[in-house]
Amino acid sequence: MAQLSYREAVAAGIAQEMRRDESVLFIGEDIAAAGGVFKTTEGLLDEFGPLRVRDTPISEQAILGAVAGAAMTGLRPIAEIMFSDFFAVCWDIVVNQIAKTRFMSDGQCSFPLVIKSGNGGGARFGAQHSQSIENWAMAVPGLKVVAPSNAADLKGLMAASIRDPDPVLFFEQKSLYGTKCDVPDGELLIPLGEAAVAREGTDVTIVALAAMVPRALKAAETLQSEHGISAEIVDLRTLVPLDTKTIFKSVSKTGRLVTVEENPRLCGWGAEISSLVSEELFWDLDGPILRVTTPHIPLPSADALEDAVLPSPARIVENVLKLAD
Amino acid sequence: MAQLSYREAVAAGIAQEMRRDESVLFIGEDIAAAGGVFKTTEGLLDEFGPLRVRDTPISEQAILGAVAGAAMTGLRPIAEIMFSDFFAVCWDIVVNQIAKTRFMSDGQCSFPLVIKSGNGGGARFGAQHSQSIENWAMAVPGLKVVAPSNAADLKGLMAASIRDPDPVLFFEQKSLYGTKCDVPDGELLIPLGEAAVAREGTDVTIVALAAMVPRALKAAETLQSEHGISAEIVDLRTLVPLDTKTIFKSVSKTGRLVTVEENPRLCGWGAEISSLVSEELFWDLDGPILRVTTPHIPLPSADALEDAVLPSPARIVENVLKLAD
Amino acid sequence: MVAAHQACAPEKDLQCELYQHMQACRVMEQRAYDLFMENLIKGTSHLALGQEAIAAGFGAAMRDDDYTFCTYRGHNHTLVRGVSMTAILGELMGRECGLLSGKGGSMHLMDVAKGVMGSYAIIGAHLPMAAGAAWSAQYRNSGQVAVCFFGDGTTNIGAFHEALNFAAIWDLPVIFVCENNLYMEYTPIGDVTAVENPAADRASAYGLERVVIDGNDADVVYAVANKAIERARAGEGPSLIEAQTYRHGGHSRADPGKYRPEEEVAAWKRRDPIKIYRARMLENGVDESDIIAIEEAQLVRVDKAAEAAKNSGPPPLEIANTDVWADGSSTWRN
Amino acid sequence: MVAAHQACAPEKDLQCELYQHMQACRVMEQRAYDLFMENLIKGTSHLALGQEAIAAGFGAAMRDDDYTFCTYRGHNHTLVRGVSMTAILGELMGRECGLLSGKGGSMHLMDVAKGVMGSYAIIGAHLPMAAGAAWSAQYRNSGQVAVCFFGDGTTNIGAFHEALNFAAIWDLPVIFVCENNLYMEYTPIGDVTAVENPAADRASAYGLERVVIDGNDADVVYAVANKAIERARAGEGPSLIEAQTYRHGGHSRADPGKYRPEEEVAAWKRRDPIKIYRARMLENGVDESDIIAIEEAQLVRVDKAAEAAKNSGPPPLEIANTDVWADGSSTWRN
Ligand SMILES: Cc1ncc(C[n+]2csc(CCOP(=O)(O)OP(=O)(O)O)c2C)c(N)n1
Ligand SMILES: Cc1ncc(C[n+]2csc(CCOP(=O)(O)OP(=O)(O)O)c2C)c(N)n1
Ligand SMILES: [Mg+2]
Ligand SMILES: [Mg+2]
Repeated sequence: MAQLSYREAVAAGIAQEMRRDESVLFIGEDIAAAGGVFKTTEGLLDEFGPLRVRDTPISEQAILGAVAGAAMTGLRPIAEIMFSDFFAVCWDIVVNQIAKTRFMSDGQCSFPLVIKSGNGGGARFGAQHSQSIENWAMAVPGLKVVAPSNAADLKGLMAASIRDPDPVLFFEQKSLYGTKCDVPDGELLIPLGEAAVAREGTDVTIVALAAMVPRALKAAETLQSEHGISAEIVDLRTLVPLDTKTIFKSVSKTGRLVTVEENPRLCGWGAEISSLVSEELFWDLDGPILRVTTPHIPLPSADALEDAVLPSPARIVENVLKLAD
Repeated sequence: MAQLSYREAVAAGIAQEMRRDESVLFIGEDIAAAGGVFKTTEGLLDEFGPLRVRDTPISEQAILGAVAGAAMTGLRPIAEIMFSDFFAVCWDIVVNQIAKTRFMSDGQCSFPLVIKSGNGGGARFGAQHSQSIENWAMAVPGLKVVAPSNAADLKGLMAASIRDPDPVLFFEQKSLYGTKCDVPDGELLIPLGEAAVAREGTDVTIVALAAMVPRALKAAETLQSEHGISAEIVDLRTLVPLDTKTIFKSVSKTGRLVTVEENPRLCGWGAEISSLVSEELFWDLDGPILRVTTPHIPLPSADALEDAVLPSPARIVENVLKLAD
Repeated sequence: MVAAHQACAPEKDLQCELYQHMQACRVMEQRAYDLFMENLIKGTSHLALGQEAIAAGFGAAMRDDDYTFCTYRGHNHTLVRGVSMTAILGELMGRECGLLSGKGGSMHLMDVAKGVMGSYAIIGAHLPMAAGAAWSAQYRNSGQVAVCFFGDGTTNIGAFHEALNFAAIWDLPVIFVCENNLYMEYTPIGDVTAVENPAADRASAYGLERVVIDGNDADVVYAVANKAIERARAGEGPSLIEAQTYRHGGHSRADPGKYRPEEEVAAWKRRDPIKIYRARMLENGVDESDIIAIEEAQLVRVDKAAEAAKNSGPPPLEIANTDVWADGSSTWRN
Repeated sequence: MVAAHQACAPEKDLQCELYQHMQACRVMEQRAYDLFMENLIKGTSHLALGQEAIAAGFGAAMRDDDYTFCTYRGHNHTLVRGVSMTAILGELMGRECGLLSGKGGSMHLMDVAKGVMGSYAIIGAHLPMAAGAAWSAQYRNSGQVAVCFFGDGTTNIGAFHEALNFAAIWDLPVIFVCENNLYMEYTPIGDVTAVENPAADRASAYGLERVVIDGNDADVVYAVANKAIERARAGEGPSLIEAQTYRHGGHSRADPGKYRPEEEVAAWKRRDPIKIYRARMLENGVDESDIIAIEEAQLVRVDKAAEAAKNSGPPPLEIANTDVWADGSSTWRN
């Protein structure tokens, strides 16, 4: 078992699948010769050559149209949208074409493709390069949505996403690129739709995703050591398919739920989970469901300001304590 | 007091504001000479002339960029995006530019503009011309979101949106264009951020929007006459700002909440309201919060299929009855 | 502009094929019009009456395994690839026998088995998708080409620009066919376009040759289609073809087309591609009885198709919740 | 290509103005580079070292009430409009004295009072916005023009196409300035573009004149800027100008720029716009002491600005929650 960074796990997951399947191609801006602006794709051009790993112009609609057309005709392409904020310039291809065409065609074709993207804040990049938009993706029928919290999950979920017969929006949380963990050697596949219990606990369930998982884990330590509260942390890993079983099992046990989202407040995925639980598990709840989110604002650039608005371990602790009152 | 159709109220609201303010301009595809593809803008070109009411090419990014640039420099422009599904081709201008720039600039400029659009299903137009996307808009910090359920509200809210100093996404629900109601003569203004209690009741609160309001009202009649259940209907009218006071007041009274959305299930605005209520009004609830939505699918085209998936009065009744068990 | 009717007449078989395609399109869309009027087709529908020569010319020139990408105005481009007329009319009517069981509708015809990779109703989106299918063909070395049809109004949207540049730099085997019918929905294309020929005057921006053709002359379309397809198959990259034509009716069901000068409509009706081609066949010595046989056969065909579609019931309601995902379901949770 | 340095030298005052602009930009961005290295600037920053002649030439040609729209690589275009250097460096450092109190950052400089209508970091988006400001000026009959700067890579995105056509059909007073520095981020523009001159070879697609200029010659830029601005003010519509230039450093903070051939970098450094202009001023008989005075003044200015920015504290945390709405709040509910 080797230590890999979250950054390195990206190329590792892609390479694993490109080795076994010639129909896997990869395109995007500066992903080939330069190895990606986040250095996540280094080595792929050398190993797989310029026909399979290819730089594109700044034409996000063309990039996604290309992978859509290729997926419909027998390939399994991967595209990079450099920063997830840029999904807005090609959103039509994602939501109206890729997500709807299989349904409209009554199942005549599929879109086995992956669109990977750097998501979220913490790098002081300002409002147009920092947003977490996994909730946008979750809102679109026809998309699968993946957002790993560590390098091992990233590699295994990337591979599974590439093999998946449906279109997957794969969010790499930028603030995690530097983090490392043990990643099993050899072929790794983690099925979509399975959440992980990142920490067991009995008093409260905290549901988190991607960069919010380590923050929730930190909060759980403080809750345990300073307040004697045992928090269970559920790392969703994929938003669609959603592992309601794992969420419900945990909430049934603890009776209390707090969700922690990096996306801004309104219509975030936490709201969806809150509504599911209050619809189907209402009688198991011992108190209100609380949501910790970035406020409903664009992200400011200055380090002090950005740190103040992203959900912090302290803010998670505060909210859990409200429930304990 | 004259009867106006929802369709006619669009031009009435715009004309009211164009008469009093020369800085109000209106652009879009086929909105001038042809009077709009939904015939909502007839007469405006004749009254206000080709400098103020102007046809554009099929260039949604240019249209929205144009109103953004004009709004920053002293005008109060209105743009039409013909079908709300087409927001996907110009989403960047909406969410990354118009919605964020005031914040990024530390308040140096505002975007007093309105983007109006035909929203929703029921016309057998198929998956790319039928989606309800008001939840997409609600998810974006910096946008105000309006979706009237009748002609009088439409006129008054359109006028208020044009006067509002912030960018407003104004959703005209296509399936309502043919509906009529009394509309007060003379200047009409309905403030953004005020929900209306469309029907008073005591047993359950049904929160609805746009085309779902008449359906909820129909359901309420059945509930009353066939089941002796008194439903209160809250017509949200605007999603942002959100009138939580009116919602909370009603739910405090009834103890039960059902939301009715036309948008697909995941991350819909109903989830946001559900999560707000279960966070802040938990102890007032007498049972689960239920959401009625279009299933999480693209819309099918055939009339039989479309009717089967849009939320119907019968489906609303069914859900309320579940609560009453 | 490539001159009208070339000197040498094509083979008789080919002439009959082109004429049959055009007739089939014409009677099918006329029937669709009648079905609207009877309220048997709901929603909307966009007819290409008058534009049949373009679909016919390309249909005849394409190989069976080539790809078609078209728009909401795509009934004809779909039909000429050999798709069932019953299934097309059934889809327009939202019936169980519909090509997509009623899930797509008039704007979204698609038949993957026939290479019809879909009809798209958001302006511009299918141009990069067609480039993508061509990229796939190129990578797989399959010799397939993709043909992508769209209107004059589509040349002003961003996706057009991105797709053309993308296809050009990768030498993709894709042919972009702009059917310039002079109008977007109701707005004359000249009012909103900075150049006279909305497609052709942009070709040089992508290093492509300027091609404007008479889109009402099936022989011209066929010849130009063949040339572009050959080029693409030979690895010489994409083409952009502007075919000038006219729709006889309004933009869609709801539109009587009153914004168009009467003389303009009349002049183009005189240049009806079917009338032109019929006269030419006679001139070329084709027996009128052969022509009439084609016409009658297509009438019989459309009668049967319409009858079959009418006799088909509404689709089973369950299918509204199928095929969101490749496993056939619409389930987003466990 | 408009020939390098025109025959007649501009007035001495103007020469000094252009030189001063370039010097100011140069020392400010060099200081910004140093501040990164000290980790006093976080996040990212995109310098335009080597591209100063373009900002300077336009800055000198614009009227005070004209509009500038620029990109993340927009420090210089902002500075030459008279924006405070302290406020710019303060913003890069995320300090309270920052132009946007730290809410915008390096990529989003904006000073509405000075006509700097913002720096935009999503490729292409600000082109239609600049067209919109020009439309507003046209409607208000204000005589203002909008100048919109962007890079070569931006010519391949859809918004470029839509904005150019839109501006052309409405004769909007907007000048689109493509700073062709030969690279997107790390990819040579020639690898991904179907034409040689990414902007100029597209001009005819919008009925515009083909203009390629030496963007490292401030006099050329100034002359061409003046001509385009005059045209625009006279109601004669938009221009598209491709100014050839080169960035001396990498794309952004993180990039050492190693993908560029050493000789290419060296050749362009020999064509440093400031070096060129300094030599020309001497040739034109400007006293070297006057030149040195400009240089020294700008050094003093940047020292002061950097010092003031360093002495400014972090912005008050409350402002993270202000000015989402025009009422100053971020409240979305009652
Ligand atoms: C992005 C987008 N904008 C607007 C529309 C509405 N619309 C449908 S067809 C059409 C006109 C298209 O004109 P053209 O490309 O010339 O094709 P034609 O209909 O003439 O075949 C418009 C504006 C759309 N479907 N998609
Ligand atoms: C829509 C979009 N795609 C990609 C990016 C990432 N990106 C930022 S700068 C850049 C290169 C831009 O190149 P060019 O237009 O030549 O400008 P330059 O940086 O050379 O000044 C890219 C790809 C972006 N900001 N927006
Ligand atoms: Mg047309
Ligand atoms: Mg560049």
